[in-house]
Amino acid sequence: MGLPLGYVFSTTTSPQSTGAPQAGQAREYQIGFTLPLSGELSSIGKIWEKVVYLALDDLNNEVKAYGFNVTFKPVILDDGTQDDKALANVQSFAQMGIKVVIGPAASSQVKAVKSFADANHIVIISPSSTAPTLAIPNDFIFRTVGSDAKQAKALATLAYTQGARTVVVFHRNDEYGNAFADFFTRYFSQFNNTKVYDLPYQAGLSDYTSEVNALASKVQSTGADSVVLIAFDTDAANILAHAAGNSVLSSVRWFLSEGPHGAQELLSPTIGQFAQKTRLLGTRPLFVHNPLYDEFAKKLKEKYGVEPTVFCDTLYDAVQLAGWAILRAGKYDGDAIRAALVEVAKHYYGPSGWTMFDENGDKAFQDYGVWAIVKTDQGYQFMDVGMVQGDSVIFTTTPYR
Amino acid sequence: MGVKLIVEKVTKRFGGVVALNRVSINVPSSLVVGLIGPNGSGKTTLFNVVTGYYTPDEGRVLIEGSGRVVDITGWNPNRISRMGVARTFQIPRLIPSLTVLENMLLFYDYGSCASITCSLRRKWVNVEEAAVARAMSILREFGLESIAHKRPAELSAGHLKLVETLRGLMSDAKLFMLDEPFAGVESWMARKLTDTIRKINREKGSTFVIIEHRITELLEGVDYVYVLHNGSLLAEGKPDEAVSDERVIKAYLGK
Amino acid sequence: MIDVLGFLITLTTYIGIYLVLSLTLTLEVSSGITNFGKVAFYGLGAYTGALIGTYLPLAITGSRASPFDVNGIQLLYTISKSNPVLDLSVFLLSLAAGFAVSALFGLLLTYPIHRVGSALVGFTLLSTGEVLRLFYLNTEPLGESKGFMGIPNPFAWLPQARGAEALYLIIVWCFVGLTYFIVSRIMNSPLGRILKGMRDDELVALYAGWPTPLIKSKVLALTSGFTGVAGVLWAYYFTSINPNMFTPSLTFNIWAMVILGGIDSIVGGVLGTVLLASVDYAARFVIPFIGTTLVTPDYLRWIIVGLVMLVVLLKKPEGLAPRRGGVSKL
Amino acid sequence: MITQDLISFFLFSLLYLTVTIPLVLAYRVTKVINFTVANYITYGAYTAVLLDYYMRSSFGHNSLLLTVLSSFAVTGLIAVLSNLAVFKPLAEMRVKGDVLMIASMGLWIVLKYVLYIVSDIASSAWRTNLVSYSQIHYDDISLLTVRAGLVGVQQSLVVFPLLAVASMFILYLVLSETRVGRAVLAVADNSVLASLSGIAVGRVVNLTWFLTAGLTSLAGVMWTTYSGAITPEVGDSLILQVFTIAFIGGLSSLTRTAAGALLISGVENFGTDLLSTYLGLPTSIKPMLTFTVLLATLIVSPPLGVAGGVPYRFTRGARR
Repeated sequence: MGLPLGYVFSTTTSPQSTGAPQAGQAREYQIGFTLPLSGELSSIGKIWEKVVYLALDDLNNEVKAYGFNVTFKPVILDDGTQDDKALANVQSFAQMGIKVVIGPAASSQVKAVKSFADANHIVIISPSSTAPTLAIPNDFIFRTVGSDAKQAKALATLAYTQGARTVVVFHRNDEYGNAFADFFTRYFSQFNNTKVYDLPYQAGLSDYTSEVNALASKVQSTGADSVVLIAFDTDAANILAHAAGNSVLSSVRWFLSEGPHGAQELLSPTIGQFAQKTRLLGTRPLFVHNPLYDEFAKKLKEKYGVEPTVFCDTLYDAVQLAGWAILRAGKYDGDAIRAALVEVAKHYYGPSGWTMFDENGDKAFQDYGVWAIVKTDQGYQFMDVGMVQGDSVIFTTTPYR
Repeated sequence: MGVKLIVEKVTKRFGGVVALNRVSINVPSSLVVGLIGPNGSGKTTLFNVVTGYYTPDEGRVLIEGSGRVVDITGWNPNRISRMGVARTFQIPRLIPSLTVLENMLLFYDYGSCASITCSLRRKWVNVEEAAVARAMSILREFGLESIAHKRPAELSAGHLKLVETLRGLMSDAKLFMLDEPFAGVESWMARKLTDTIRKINREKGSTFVIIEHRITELLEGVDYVYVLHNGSLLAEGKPDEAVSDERVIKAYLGK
Repeated sequence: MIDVLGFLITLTTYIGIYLVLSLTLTLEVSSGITNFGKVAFYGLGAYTGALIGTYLPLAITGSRASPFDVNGIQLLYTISKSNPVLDLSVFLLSLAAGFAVSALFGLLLTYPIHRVGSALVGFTLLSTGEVLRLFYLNTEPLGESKGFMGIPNPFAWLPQARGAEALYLIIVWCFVGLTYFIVSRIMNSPLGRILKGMRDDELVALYAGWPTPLIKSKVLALTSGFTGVAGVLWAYYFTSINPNMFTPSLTFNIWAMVILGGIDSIVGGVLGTVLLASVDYAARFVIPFIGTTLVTPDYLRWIIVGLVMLVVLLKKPEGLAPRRGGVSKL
Repeated sequence: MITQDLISFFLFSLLYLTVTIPLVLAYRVTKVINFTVANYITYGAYTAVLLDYYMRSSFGHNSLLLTVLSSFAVTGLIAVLSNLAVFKPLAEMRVKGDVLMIASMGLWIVLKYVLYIVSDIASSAWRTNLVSYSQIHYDDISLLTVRAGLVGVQQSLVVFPLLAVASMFILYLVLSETRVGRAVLAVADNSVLASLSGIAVGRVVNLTWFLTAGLTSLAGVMWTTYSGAITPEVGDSLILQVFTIAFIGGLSSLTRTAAGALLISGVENFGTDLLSTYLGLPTSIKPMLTFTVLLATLIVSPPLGVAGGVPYRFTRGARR
């Protein structure tokens, strides 16, 4: 139940019970969430907020089922996809006595909170930060998503097996885009007679018309046969909508990273037709045919009427891991929870698959599925059509007949 | 001691319009001189050129004081005013957020005490006291100490013009250039202004160049008159000669 | 239970860094410099500090690693944990360099801005800030979009975090004191009066004999220097910076703090800063507990910040503590 | 891809004109450097989004005309309310220009997050996600294009010119033909004189807020036919370009502002493409282009309008 506004000043009733719980009354633990509810990632952030409520309901029911008289309460703050606000949020969580924080979303934000978290022993679990520079052992930063190096390798394998030889990598000029593009170029050039051209675009703009025109000229001048797009959801929708109107860009193959997956804007008629014409394929972290993912997606659709976007599954699992780690730690303290988290993750299998952490606190095992946009009777839908295993791509259904 | 003002064949053009056309003026030191002419004849433009607001396209502006002739053509207004040239505007310009006293203090030459280092070390206290003493003595001398702490918004047009003129005394200006000091001023204040001018001229020997339409007030205190028309010098001479010159009358009546 | 001490230390550190910015802006505004590019000098200081804080320790310990890859960053963390002398000297050097670089940049910028009207001065500085941000974003040695990480906090070698935070707070407030001393000494002096004259009517100040462009460039150089110092303090507090931290929204926050306090008023600027920074930070402890899940409660925090600005402006347009006129203090 | 650059140059020039011309007129009347222009654009786009979703789900088709009228009314009303609540009382207290600007910033934050809340409530009421919405296809426009024989043409190529011309025409019609319009121009030139000659300045100012905000919201509606994804950050990301153009026009001369709009649109669309193909510069420098153009214009020919104006003609002429 919500607490009155005067909560912070009345220090008598303290919901955050570090003291011994009265008999029968459920012990309550708080988990901090710093989510991008405004700013550039707000479209994803809004869906994440609903995933958090769903995940906590499931966690509380599950925990009750195991006989623990405990409830987990969320404390959600908006960090506007900005670094200074993310740190201020984590600092205020620490000062509220919260030891486990899920989020922030962007790698630059995770870096901003890292030194405070390490110094004050606050466990940070980011469901979406994939920057390689954060793969640092025994610190307090955990990431329930595989680093982009593996996904870039999968995307390179997918593109090569689909016949791509001369590729233009069109990517965001930020942490995520640059790292992904570097890995992709490294892996793709290992295949013989391949050529890769790099074309970064400024992230965070409202429109990319001139960038798409520059891409078209680049594709024409280099004679490229395919474009690799590394983007988030809103910029991908904007770019693909403009590319649809461009003859050159509609006659080459398109391969996408995981960012745009799940974005409703990609299912508009213009982009749907464009996907059919260019036989658009993308990779995303996925355990193919993972029944838990399908069940999770169904529950989210029923409860909140939204489709899961990218990183919804890793966020869901992050919440479960946090809950079970707190229970296993026995006391609500940063170091104990950190140690417990590593152990819990070893045996947990959720919608995002196995959640075991490697020595840097990042997800150890990550498979990558292949997704496409297919035309169904209720308009265009996202569909997982296969997976990348090592150097080969196995299609479970053949898209774009 | 006043200074001599020498303006040699000064020309100033704005796009196609010739505002000043080879104007030459020679004002002997310690004289009170009038500069008259119909509206738009270039009087204020000449003031702007002499005080450095504009740089003349052709010609030179020189100041001669205590034997030295200095060519101040194209100098910045602040360097010219440091040479002892004080100027007032048609519409009085006082700093609205400062009191009358503070407006006066602004014109005092603090020298190195206006620097950042001097302010940090607070070495300006006695210089400030001297400046305030000088300002109050000037205000008292001209019966204005009652308005010392008022803001410009609370003063009448006459008072504003008086303060603007007295500002020049803060760093004992040697050449006063007054732009229509009597416009919009009640007659008793106009007489007070004329007495002030004559007092400064007599006691401090400062030279005065005054733009003023109302020639009758001007006539009493003026030693010499220049008449400008359409940017060039139409006539000059003693006040009664110049005014009776039929070219001047025709210019004023506007053919 | 709320960790009140931790809350106060964090809040006062933020207020301290914002105060250095709002005090320098108060001086700039009162001398007629509408500085919409505050973040440009702030970012310049932060990047100078970060450059020295990462390249220098790596060079001194003779390692080949670059500060942008993982082992370079790990090395920086271990270095900062092990030798205090290196941490402190790198920090002091960064403060000095941050001041010098930003002051020089402020001096250079007076040329284009003293020829245009005040609103345009603001916009020129705003766009310079954006050009600088994009320069960091596209320059490889500055880490491009990765930015810098592992900047050694001067007290990282201290065992517990609370001690390091408290000492850092003291350093921040030393600079707040220094800035306050300088700004109040200048504004309460004949030079302060000349600056106010320059702002209201630059021509009259010129006719009073003051070389206004030269004075403006000196003032902007001084205030930009201290803005650069605030940038260094910010970079070492965060220990990681990247270009997107230095966007115009920071400048607008500082402007809101100064205008709230009342133009020309140092005390007002301080009050405005404390009010806005506290409302923004403290609301985090109240808002999430409003039970609605229909609407994200945190949006309410932003609306409260906006409303506080509007209400204060409407109730006291001249500001919270307007400056009483009168002759400069003798 | 010159043809594509030409098309996007054409579209962006229209978009920028639709925002900057009313902005400059509003400044001349209200003297407020108004940051809530960003909200007007976003509110225009989101009226279109909410209306599109509602009409699609209950009637099966939507209409551009209805969207334009409702976004004009909604945004205009918000502008009038913000004038009465914030700017009018402040103006009566004779505050400096900076205070009005900072007030517009406070209002910008409030209006921005009110929109986030409205889209939140709508999303949960209709059980969908409206925080980011796909490109809108207007049925009455597609009827129009089919009848005009332009089948298969991008909707934006029809909607942008249609709305831009309509907004300029409305502006021209109101300002020159109607009595109230002439009063607006009089107040724009000199509000003191206007009030002396018996014009109810208060009413005219409110009308200006309504008219200029309504016209600006049309840019938001135009945007929904063009961008692949519509988010509440639309207005904010355009605000820096819009102010750059307004300042090139010196916040006073409409013709110079129009020229600024063409210049910035040209630089952004042609510049990025040419630099990237011939010089290999990354397209990520596009925003840098916009600002370097502004800095160049300010230094080469500082505008003499209200916002610009050299404080004094202070030219260092030749010595002799």
